[in-house]
Amino acid sequence: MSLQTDFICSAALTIQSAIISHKPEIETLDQAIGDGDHYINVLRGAEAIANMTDELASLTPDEALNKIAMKLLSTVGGAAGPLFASLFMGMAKVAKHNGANTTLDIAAAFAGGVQELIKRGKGKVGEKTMLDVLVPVAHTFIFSAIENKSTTDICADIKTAADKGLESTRDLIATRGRAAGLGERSKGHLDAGAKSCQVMINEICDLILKSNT
Amino acid sequence: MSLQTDFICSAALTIQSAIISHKPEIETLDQAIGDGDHYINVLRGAEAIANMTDELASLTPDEALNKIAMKLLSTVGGAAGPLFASLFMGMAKVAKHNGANTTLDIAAAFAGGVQELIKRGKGKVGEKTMLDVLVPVAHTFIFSAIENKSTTDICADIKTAADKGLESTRDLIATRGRAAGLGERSKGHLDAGAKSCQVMINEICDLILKSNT
Amino acid sequence: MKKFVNDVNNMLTESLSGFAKAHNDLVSLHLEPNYLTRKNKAKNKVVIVSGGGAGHEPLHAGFIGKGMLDAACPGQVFTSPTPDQMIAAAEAVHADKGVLFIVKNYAGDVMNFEMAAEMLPFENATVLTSDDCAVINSTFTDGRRGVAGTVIVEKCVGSIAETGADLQTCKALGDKINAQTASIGVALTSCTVPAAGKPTFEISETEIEMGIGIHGEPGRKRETMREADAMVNGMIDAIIADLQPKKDTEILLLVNGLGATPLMELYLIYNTAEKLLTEHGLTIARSLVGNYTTAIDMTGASITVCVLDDEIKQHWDSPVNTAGLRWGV
Amino acid sequence: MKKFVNDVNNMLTESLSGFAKAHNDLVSLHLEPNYLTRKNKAKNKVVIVSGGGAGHEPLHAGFIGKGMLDAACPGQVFTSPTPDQMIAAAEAVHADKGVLFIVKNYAGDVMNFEMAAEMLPFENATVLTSDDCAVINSTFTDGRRGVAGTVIVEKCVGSIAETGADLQTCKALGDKINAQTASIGVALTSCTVPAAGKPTFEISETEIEMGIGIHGEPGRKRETMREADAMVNGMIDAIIADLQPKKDTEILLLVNGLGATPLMELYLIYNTAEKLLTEHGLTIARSLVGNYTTAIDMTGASITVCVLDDEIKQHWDSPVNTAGLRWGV
Ligand SMILES: Nc1ncnc2c1ncn2[C@@H]1O[C@H](COP(=O)(O)OP(=O)(O)O)[C@@H](O)[C@H]1O
Ligand SMILES: Nc1ncnc2c1ncn2[C@@H]1O[C@H](COP(=O)(O)OP(=O)(O)O)[C@@H](O)[C@H]1O
Ligand SMILES: [Mg+2]
Ligand SMILES: [Mg+2]
Ligand SMILES: [Mg+2]
Ligand SMILES: [Mg+2]
Repeated sequence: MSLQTDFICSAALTIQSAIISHKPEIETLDQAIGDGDHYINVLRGAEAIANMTDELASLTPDEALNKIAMKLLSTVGGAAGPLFASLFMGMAKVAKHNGANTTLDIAAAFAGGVQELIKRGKGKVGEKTMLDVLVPVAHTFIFSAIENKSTTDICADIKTAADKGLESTRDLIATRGRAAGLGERSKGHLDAGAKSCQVMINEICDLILKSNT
Repeated sequence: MSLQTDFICSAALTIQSAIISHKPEIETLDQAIGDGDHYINVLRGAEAIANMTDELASLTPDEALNKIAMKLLSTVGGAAGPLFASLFMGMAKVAKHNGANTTLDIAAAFAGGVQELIKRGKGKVGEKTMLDVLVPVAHTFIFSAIENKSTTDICADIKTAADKGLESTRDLIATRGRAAGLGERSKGHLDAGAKSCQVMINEICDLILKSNT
Repeated sequence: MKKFVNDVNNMLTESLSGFAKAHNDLVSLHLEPNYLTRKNKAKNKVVIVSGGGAGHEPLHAGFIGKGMLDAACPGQVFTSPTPDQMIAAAEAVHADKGVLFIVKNYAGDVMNFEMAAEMLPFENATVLTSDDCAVINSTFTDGRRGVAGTVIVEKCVGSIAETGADLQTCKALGDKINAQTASIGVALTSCTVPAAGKPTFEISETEIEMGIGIHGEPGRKRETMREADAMVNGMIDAIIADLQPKKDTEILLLVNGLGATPLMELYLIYNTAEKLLTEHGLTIARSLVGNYTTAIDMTGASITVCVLDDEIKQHWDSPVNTAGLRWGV
Repeated sequence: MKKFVNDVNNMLTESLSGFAKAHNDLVSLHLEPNYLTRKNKAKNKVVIVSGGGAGHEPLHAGFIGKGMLDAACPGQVFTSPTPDQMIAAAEAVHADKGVLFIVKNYAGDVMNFEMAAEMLPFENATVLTSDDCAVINSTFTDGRRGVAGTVIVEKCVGSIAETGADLQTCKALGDKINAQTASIGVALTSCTVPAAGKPTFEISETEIEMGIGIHGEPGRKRETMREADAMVNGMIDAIIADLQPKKDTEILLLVNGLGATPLMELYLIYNTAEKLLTEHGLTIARSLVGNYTTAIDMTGASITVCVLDDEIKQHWDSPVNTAGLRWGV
């Protein structure tokens, strides 16, 4: 695997439509234990990126990731905005430094992104946030890459990690983000941010698998 | 028939419970083409009078009617307040002048009350107000009294007049009171004030009939 | 009905008591009969006394204070107050130059104030407000309803009274403003009179009541719910048709919430109303947006346009210090 | 959902435009990035910049003006604004003495303002408001939410900034007020985020949400609907338990409507709250009743108590001239 800007552009378009088709779940989750805007926040970001693919096309992958970060920062707002922006900033930083020419490069970039997101949000796994999906996915990605698994297997591993991570948020008590105010009452619902991450990660994996065949 | 203060007091109590038992109709009518407070306005007045029967007991009938008028004026409010107060003021005035010792005296007093009410409200029959009940009742009362009918017949005539008057408001277009703003749309509903008058008149007739037997 | 209420019968008194306590620098409350007066009794001026059913807050008690009302008489919810209240209030504030009553044109209010006026031992006059142009063809003998334009009348008449103007001058300004003011309201939901405990009217998700009265009286027409611009457009058309203002006229534009409409939406309405009125060649020289004449908990809004002249502008701009309107002090 | 709206996507911009037009004597609007500034740029003072998701009007744009905010950054409905807005706003109003951000404590707001602060080329500091005591045992790392107490912080910090106080002095006053302020809200109905088009939560006719957040975040407990006094009693108890004020302390009592609650009911709540707090030996020295920090169209109210001292009283009383709060000018 290597990361090309045109893949980033196709991913942007795919993600936009994937978010739209998961509107009911994402929206309902943030209504249940948040404030109901997560879907529209993520969609606003996804649309903005999908609309800038022309601009992105001529950039290097790390430049594109950085541009995406800045766009997300100024369009998404809420908690999701700075977090996703940090994710892309971190990815851009590592990609610029290491390149993005191997699977491991890409995995490292993703891990760097998650690192940056954690720094911004001061969170950790187990707090019922998107980190419950992102952190296991980052680990899985790195390990699978190190083990030199096939793209198909890596994608399968990642999807499983994302699904499990998402499901793990159900019984957690939120201690970070808006749902933290709820205490015990946050139990029994999936986290909206974890859900949107799982949706996006799934889409990207499917896109990789498709372009791989 | 002659009018005694103790009859006024019993009538006050009867009216109070009659109004309460007709709550749904009266309230719904003022909600449909008014502002929904006619029931509670009339009830407030009826309660106030029912609560002052001790005070009234020692007064002459015209004094009692006057006292009732003043009480209604300061407790009912809305359109109904000054109108009902005027009705009792007018009755008191005529009763004081003529006495209230014959059926004709009482009918004249009632007519005088209606007269005073009309002066205050500047209304007339056919405008979809309580006058559509009060005016025909006043006429019927006077004529039946002149014809020297039996109390039973007079009461029957009055009740018929009240019922017909009430029913006549259904197809009228309101041109007076709050419903006037509605124009054509006021058609098809009975007038709330006409309804409360019909209820009270009916009750008083029944009370007369009962005390007559 | 979900409301902050203990006993429906005490709701008005409890609310008035809270109002008087929260604004004890501005008003004093008298109970039985119920009326509120300005904290510092005015001297040697026409006193302005208003009143009407409760449920329209901040109207009228919220407008007691320097530059506006001397006293207000709150009736029960949506029910005119009674003459004893008006007489007691007028007696409490009378300052040797007579009493001007400001009365919204409803049969109940008119008759109760009329009886008070007849019994009052002071010189007095009445301004009847009737700015609601919802009913198009007003051949009806009771005339138009007084709605949010009343606030403009109370503000300006209150101002001119502070200058020492006599009773007829105060009344003349009030009558003039009323004559050149038009309002129309629209309801998206019904209000609920607490004592009734259920909504005054049924209205579906896809309907609106155009020309609603501030007591939930049905309006001009039941229409289909549509986007804000279309609703505002219809309202502005009704106002223009009624006022027929000349081009380049200066106006005051008041967008009034009926109780449960968020400010965000009122400003959106203002945005459209401003645009449409400007297109009609009018100049919006003054504006007011907020909940000033409400219908308890109704979702809806009204638009009021008052044609200005120098006199009205002067009295609109003058200092006012009340719970509901405050500037220049 | 019945709202005055054309296209949900343009709702915010249309509303902001209306606000800016209606208050063009007080504010200027900049779009893309969205921010509003005080009409007359301040000179040589710490500038106070706030912001947050829309839907809480008049917070924050309604508090721009002399004696309060220099700029406000509105986000989308219930969504924190973005750093580019904050930076542009700060740059537009900066007056040589640094920028103080006033930020309600929500992860999104905190992070966005944090990133703006990091990128801003001026000296700056932040006051985080966290007055919501609804969550009893706050071991949660994100801390308490900022709600209506923010208005008191903005008023007083805005006042001290006008005196020429330096950045740390302004921040210190803000932090102090926040530390001695507690709020709690209750919802009778849900709010509806326009973009979502349906209520955020289901709640029956017989339930209330005690400790509701101003974004409709579920609160402390779903309770049974009961009379106003019982609800207010629970709220006052929570506030007292949190603040543990000494006897004879002077306090400011703010009864805040969440959007769709009639003033009549807010004053009824005030009446009870005042009584209970007085029974706790406290003196209500200042008060405010109205819609100041709303949750779109929610029926509900919050109670805020701020423990006063001479410094806070002085800055609360000082002149303020904004769309939402105005006195002494
Ligand atoms: N500190 C944090 N670290 C990681 N994720 C967080 C943090 N705070 C919030 N989140 C995530 O953000 C999501 C909410 O995003 P969104 O609804 O867009 O913002 P807001 O909570 O401001 O409305 C949550 O579901 C959670 O996954
Ligand atoms: N001018 C009038 N003359 C006679 N009856 C009237 C007049 N105006 C109103 N009414 C009567 O009063 C009734 C309404 O009373 P009520 O609801 O108590 O007062 P309001 O209309 O002020 O709410 C109407 O149904 C009508 O019968
Ligand atoms: Mg959210
Ligand atoms: Mg009525
Ligand atoms: Mg009425
Ligand atoms: Mg949000």
